[in-house]
Amino acid sequence: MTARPRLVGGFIWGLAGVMLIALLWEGYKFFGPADGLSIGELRVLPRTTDLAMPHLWDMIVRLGEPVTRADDALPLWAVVGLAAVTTLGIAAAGWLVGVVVGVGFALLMQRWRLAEFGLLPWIVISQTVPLIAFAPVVKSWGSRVEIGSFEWQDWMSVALIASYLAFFPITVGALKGLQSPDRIHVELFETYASGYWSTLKRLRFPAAVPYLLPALRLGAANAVIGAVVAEVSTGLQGGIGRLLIQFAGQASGDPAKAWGPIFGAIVLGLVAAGSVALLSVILKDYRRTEETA
Amino acid sequence: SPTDGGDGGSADGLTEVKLQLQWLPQGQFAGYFAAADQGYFEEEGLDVEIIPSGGDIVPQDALANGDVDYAVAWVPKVLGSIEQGANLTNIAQIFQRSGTLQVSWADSGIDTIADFEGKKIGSWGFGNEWEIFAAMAAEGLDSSTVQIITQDFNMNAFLQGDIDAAQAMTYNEYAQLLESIDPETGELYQPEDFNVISYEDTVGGMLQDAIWADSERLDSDEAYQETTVKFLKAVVKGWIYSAENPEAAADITIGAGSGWGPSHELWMVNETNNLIWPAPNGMGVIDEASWQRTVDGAISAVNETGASPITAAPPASAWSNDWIMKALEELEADGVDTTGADFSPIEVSLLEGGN
Amino acid sequence: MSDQIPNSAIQNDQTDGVALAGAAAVEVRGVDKHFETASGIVNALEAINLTVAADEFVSLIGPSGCGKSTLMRLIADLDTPSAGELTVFGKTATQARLDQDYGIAFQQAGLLPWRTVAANVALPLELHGVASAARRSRVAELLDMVGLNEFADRFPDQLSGGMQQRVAIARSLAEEPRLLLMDEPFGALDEMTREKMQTDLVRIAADTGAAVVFVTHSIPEAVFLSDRVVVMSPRPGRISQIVPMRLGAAAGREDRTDDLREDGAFFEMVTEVREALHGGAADQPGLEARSSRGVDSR
Amino acid sequence: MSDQIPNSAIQNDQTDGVALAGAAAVEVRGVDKHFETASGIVNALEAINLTVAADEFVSLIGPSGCGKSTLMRLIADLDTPSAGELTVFGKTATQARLDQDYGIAFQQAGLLPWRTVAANVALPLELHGVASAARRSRVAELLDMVGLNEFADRFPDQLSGGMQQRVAIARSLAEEPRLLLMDEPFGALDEMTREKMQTDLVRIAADTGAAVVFVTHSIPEAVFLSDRVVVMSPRPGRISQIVPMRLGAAAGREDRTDDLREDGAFFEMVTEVREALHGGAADQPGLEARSSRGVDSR
Amino acid sequence: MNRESMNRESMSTSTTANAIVSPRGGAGTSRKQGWSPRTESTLRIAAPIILGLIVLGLWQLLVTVGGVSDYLLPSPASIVGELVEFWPAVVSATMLTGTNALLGLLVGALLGIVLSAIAARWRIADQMSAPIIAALAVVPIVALAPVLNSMFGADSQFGRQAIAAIASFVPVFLNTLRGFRQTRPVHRDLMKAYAANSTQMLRSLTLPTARPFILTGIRIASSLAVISALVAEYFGGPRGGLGSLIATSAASSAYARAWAYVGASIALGLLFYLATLALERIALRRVPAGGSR
Ligand SMILES: Nc1ncnc2c1ncn2[C@@H]1O[C@H](COP(=O)(O)OP(=O)(O)OP(=O)(O)O)[C@@H](O)[C@H]1O
Ligand SMILES: Nc1ncnc2c1ncn2[C@@H]1O[C@H](COP(=O)(O)OP(=O)(O)OP(=O)(O)O)[C@@H](O)[C@H]1O
Ligand SMILES: Cc1ncc(C[n+]2csc(CCO)c2C)c(N)n1
Ligand SMILES: [Mg+2]
Ligand SMILES: [Mg+2]
Repeated sequence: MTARPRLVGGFIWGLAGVMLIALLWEGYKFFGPADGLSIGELRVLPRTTDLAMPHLWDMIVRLGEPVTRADDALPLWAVVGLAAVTTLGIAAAGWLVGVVVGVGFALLMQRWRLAEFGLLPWIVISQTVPLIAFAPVVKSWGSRVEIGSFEWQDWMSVALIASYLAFFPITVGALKGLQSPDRIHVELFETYASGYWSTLKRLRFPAAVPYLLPALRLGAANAVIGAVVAEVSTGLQGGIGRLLIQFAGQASGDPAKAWGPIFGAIVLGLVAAGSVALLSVILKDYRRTEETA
Repeated sequence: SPTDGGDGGSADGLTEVKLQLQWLPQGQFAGYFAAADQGYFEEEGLDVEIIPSGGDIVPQDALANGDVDYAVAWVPKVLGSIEQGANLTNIAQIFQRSGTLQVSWADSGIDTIADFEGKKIGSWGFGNEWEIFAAMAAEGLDSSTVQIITQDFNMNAFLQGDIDAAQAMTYNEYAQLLESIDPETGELYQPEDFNVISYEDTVGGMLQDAIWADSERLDSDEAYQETTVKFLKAVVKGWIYSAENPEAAADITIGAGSGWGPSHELWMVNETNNLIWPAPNGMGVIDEASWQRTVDGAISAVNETGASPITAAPPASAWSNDWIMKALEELEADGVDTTGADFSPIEVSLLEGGN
Repeated sequence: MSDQIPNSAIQNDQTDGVALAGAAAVEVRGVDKHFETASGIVNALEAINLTVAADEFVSLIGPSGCGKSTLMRLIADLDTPSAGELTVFGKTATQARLDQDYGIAFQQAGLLPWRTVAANVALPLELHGVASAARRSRVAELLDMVGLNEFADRFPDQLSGGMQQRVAIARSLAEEPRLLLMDEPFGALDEMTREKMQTDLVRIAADTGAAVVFVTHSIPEAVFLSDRVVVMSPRPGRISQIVPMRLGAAAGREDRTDDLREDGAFFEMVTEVREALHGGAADQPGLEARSSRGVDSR
Repeated sequence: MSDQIPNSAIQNDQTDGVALAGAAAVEVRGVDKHFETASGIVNALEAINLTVAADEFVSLIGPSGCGKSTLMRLIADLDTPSAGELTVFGKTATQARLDQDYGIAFQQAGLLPWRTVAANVALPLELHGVASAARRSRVAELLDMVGLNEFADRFPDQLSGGMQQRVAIARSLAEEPRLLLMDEPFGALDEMTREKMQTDLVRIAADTGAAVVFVTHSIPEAVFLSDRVVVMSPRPGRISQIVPMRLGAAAGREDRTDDLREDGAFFEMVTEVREALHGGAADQPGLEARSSRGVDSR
Repeated sequence: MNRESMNRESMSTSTTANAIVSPRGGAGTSRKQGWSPRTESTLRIAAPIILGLIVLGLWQLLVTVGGVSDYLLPSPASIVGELVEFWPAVVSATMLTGTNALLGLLVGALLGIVLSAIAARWRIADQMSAPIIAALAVVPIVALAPVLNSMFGADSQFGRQAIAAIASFVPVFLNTLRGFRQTRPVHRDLMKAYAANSTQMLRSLTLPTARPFILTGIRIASSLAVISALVAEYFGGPRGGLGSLIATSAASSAYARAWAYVGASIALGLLFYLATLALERIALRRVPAGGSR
């Protein structure tokens, strides 16, 4: 078996999996009780009304229809697509900031263990702070930044918040990666009297690649999630987060419409994570692991 | 800081002003968008940037922090901020009446606030709940006698029976109900299907959309004072435009980024007009009795953690009719009717989904 | 003539006819090494005295944990002695490391998996600023020497263990060091590959005239390769005996071919080292629990 | 008398005086084994004929990749032959596995890290429903045999490599198998520990009277342990020679003590196996790139 | 490891995991930074505490001496004041959100383990679930919250628990799946040689091998569960949890009170994290570094 048929097989089975979920959705919607199934007070199976679970075909048809009855309204899919592209751009900016900050922290902590001891627990704790609690603070503080002709834009607040979620896996992955060279390799470089930067360039960074790639991918998914949440939180226009609340608000009268941005958000996340996966194709030689004979 | 408010100027000689809304662009704010669209701000020499907010942006904080020059916010929420130390003044009470409803099913038997007892009562939270607690307090109920449920962005929780009485704005969520299909008839819901309690008719009714300014700058900054009057003049003209041209105003807000469908948007503009017009004292003038009712309600309202928006009456600086009066005088001098004496709402028919 | 020597005595250290050209390659005088661990202080080495002449091949042998690797790491300046003196070509170990006076190879080849064979061999040259053209020709020469020039563009994971180890040896020779330090370089190879590598190493050492300090667990390997075999005993790590190899006609390095392995003198020396080892070793080397996982450097 | 035999001939297979008690422990007749891999078909074994008598100790030796492990795995029914016949105590390999007729040990001890030493040894007993009291006493007995009863409650990571390997051997003996299969069980140990373990194994095999099939890379090890040494050659894997051990007085298992290692007859047999090995082996065993990482079963 | 599992692995949060569990000193770090083991363990605890105290001190100083208004940036002292004043509300809100998070974590982890066992057993199940898992890994909670509220009812805690369960499910599933694939060939051969049946195989080999991975997944899931349950409260449902109280306090500019609730949510997240970390440490005690090799 070569890789290609297996990949195709995987794709087909993946499609089958999605179909199965679709079938389950419609099947349950058909057979399930309208008010769902409750055990005591707790509803454990969902309602099957069109309000709670619109038909899949309604969702798909809705995507093709104009977003509102206004004359110049674009189809829903186009509106979602445009918003997704906007959010992707913001998330990409947040991801880049996350990479810089994450790798920076990792370098600091790799270089000085005291920094690792002092910082790492706080970096873990930082991720237990609900984003929503400080989104307005970021926006407010950001709006006061004005350096020369540079003026803080609202999307930058969103990108910054996105970077807050993105930097964490990158920090941890990069730190682990930078610490990953075998002692034998570190000592080899020592015997070559190689300096810090030279060792960093020729040993630690290459060795960190297998750890960095999944971390970067996780960071990308997190950046998208962070961007969407921050858009909702700060009310930034133009992105998928805005559409999410906008259309959720219309879900009573137009239940299928609310699913448009949800699908958009999923595709967006997959595209973001997938583009980072391309990196691993470029860097495949760095993913070779040492084979002990 | 970008908050020029009178001292800075843009390239074309206009004064830059930032106005913070309290939600996404929509018909609720039609007057401001109309003033911008119709050039009223520019006529006054202002270049106004209208900033929408989202789920977690507190408009009065954006103002207190100096991020913006003016903010639109509900009075009880800002009273809370003032007690926390914000230095803000209500310079124009745009909405003369509360637009909050508590909607229940026609057959639910919930006709008055007293009927809330033991029920599941919906509210959005985020400070929108104080009217409920104030009205309940007047009936001798406290938060422990009901179950408060946070509503999300739509009315599904109510439609599906998760809550007995839902909070709804006349201009928005109530319309959402009337745009939804009744699965039993296959047609849209009708007003007869619902019982509606309007907080305006209760002790809990509170003042809502008002324009707030920075008290210190109002005191000491002459340019800001001048800008304030100019700004209010344009705003009043904007709302007059909205009253006279609701269809055009609805189109303007849609153009400004409101994502609602045309019928919902028009309903929203129309119902918002209903909260503003007619304004016998003059548009934007703060009615002292209503103010007092709001303050009393805010003191009496207690939520489930025991917190109140305010514990004592706000300082006198919390409101001032000086600026709006000045603006109205200047407008009247130009022959503008600022009371909306001949205002009459239009008839809007809602379509499915508000589209 | 493998006489038991007191640990402090090193008289017979230089008696076996090796001409000293200038400073000795390695000179160890009264070296101790202690490690502080969570469970107390470990005396890894005590009172070590050893001189390795400039073109001598010396093997260190002894049970696990007797301090062979530690001693090698001290010479390479990867660790510093707790007491005593240690010089390499008359300089401090640190200076010798900075001057790149030695090449080193470990039990694991330790190739960088993301570099091709050629790039791995080129690594030390690259780090020391050798121009790219010179680097290329030197790498070709080295790969020739270890018989791997066809594999220059392969990655380490495409090679067998023996081939990886040859790349590591080529790398350790890249800068023509006058001293080679090798810590069980053939430990992971199978017997036949190992014999082949031993033969190659003897040839390479003869060609380059470098001194070699070679750690091994295998008696035949030590006997086959060395001019002298240093037998160590553990807890604390000491030199219990130094056995000079007397392999008759096949004593010269160039004469150490595979035939030597079936020679009577060879078996005699094997027996002699075996006895030295058993005489000085703890009786149940396998029976001691490892103190800590982390410290085993293999 | 290590005559080159044609691959198909097995006449001298049973000529060295080993009495056959009932069925042979292992009987391999014309067995082939091919593996299908991404890069084509690998002929791991071809035309293998081998009989191991019920109390015989047979070693398999040969260069890396010649199919030693594969042959052992076929006997253990961990893989099935592509052609030919294979019986264990007269039954099919599968039946023998289900009947637990053999015990097995690998190069890696393969202990379960989350079980104590005692629980590791008890594993096969537990899986086969031996009652807990019986299990405890059997485990104690086995740990006694390998000299580890003090360590019953330790976890594998607290033991040295040699001790881990002893636990694995105790485990392989747990159900008193009549056949022991061992694939380089001492490959990862240092020379001294290894010698000790060899001596122990000879004793244990003698005590239990089990047949042993033992894979190794080490010629002295094969010679020291075995009644016969099966020398294999690669590509395709074949038996190139079977060398019976003639160790004079020390031929009985109980006589194989450490002294044997310094015996002339011992060195003679080592040389003989060495020559058999070199006669049949490819000339540059280390020089072939590994076809694929995945297939290396070590 | 095949291609798919490689992708899986990279998508999982396991890199995050291990760096924190086993902060490495030995390998990858030069011996020249050596501290004695005692100094090291002291520093490991002292460093983060000292850093935290310094930051807290600076913050307080900024507010009391630096002239930043308490309205813009509540001082630690005023936050503690609110914490004391609203202590009963803090406790009950923490209990409520904590219960939701715990239930979500338990259910999500259980589902993750069971489904990954199925995916590990049947390749087809693995391939079919792949796109769904990938989608779940990137979907922002904000997108799902309104939909789940509609499906399961806004009057129960179920929506929040479901969100916490989904958030926990993903890392547990991915890590467990990886764990199930870690059984070493030598162990599998051994079990086959013992003619072990599939139940014995699962109980004696597969599960114990996967255990550290499962626990790593649960640890990563733990703080995610808390944050998800909390953020979900922003999007409807019964009041009284930390999320709705943070929102309400912030909306009335009671920032000191909001940060008191945020503090409680950090403590809750940390409690979950440390509890699962302790569980993991206990289980990892006997497995050589790097899980099973
Ligand atoms: N960094 C260290 N910290 C603490 N103890 C150490 C350290 N390095 C080595 N030791 C201890 O020093 C002693 C000698 O170790 P060393 O590695 O030199 O032995 P060795 O002879 O090379 O053994 P082997 O044959 O197993 O490689 C051992 O007891 C070991 O546990
Ligand atoms: N599962 C497998 N799939 C494909 N090829 C295999 C497989 N197992 C073994 N081989 C191939 O079969 C041949 C014999 O392998 P085997 O492992 O039996 O050799 P060996 O003699 O045990 O070698 P070593 O001494 O290195 O352990 C080798 O070429 C190997 O690559
Ligand atoms: C997260 C969230 N916050 C507030 C509201 C409701 N809301 C937004 S603006 C406004 C004033 C009048 O429109 C009200 C009541 C909501 N639906 N969701
Ligand atoms: Mg060593
Ligand atoms: Mg093998």
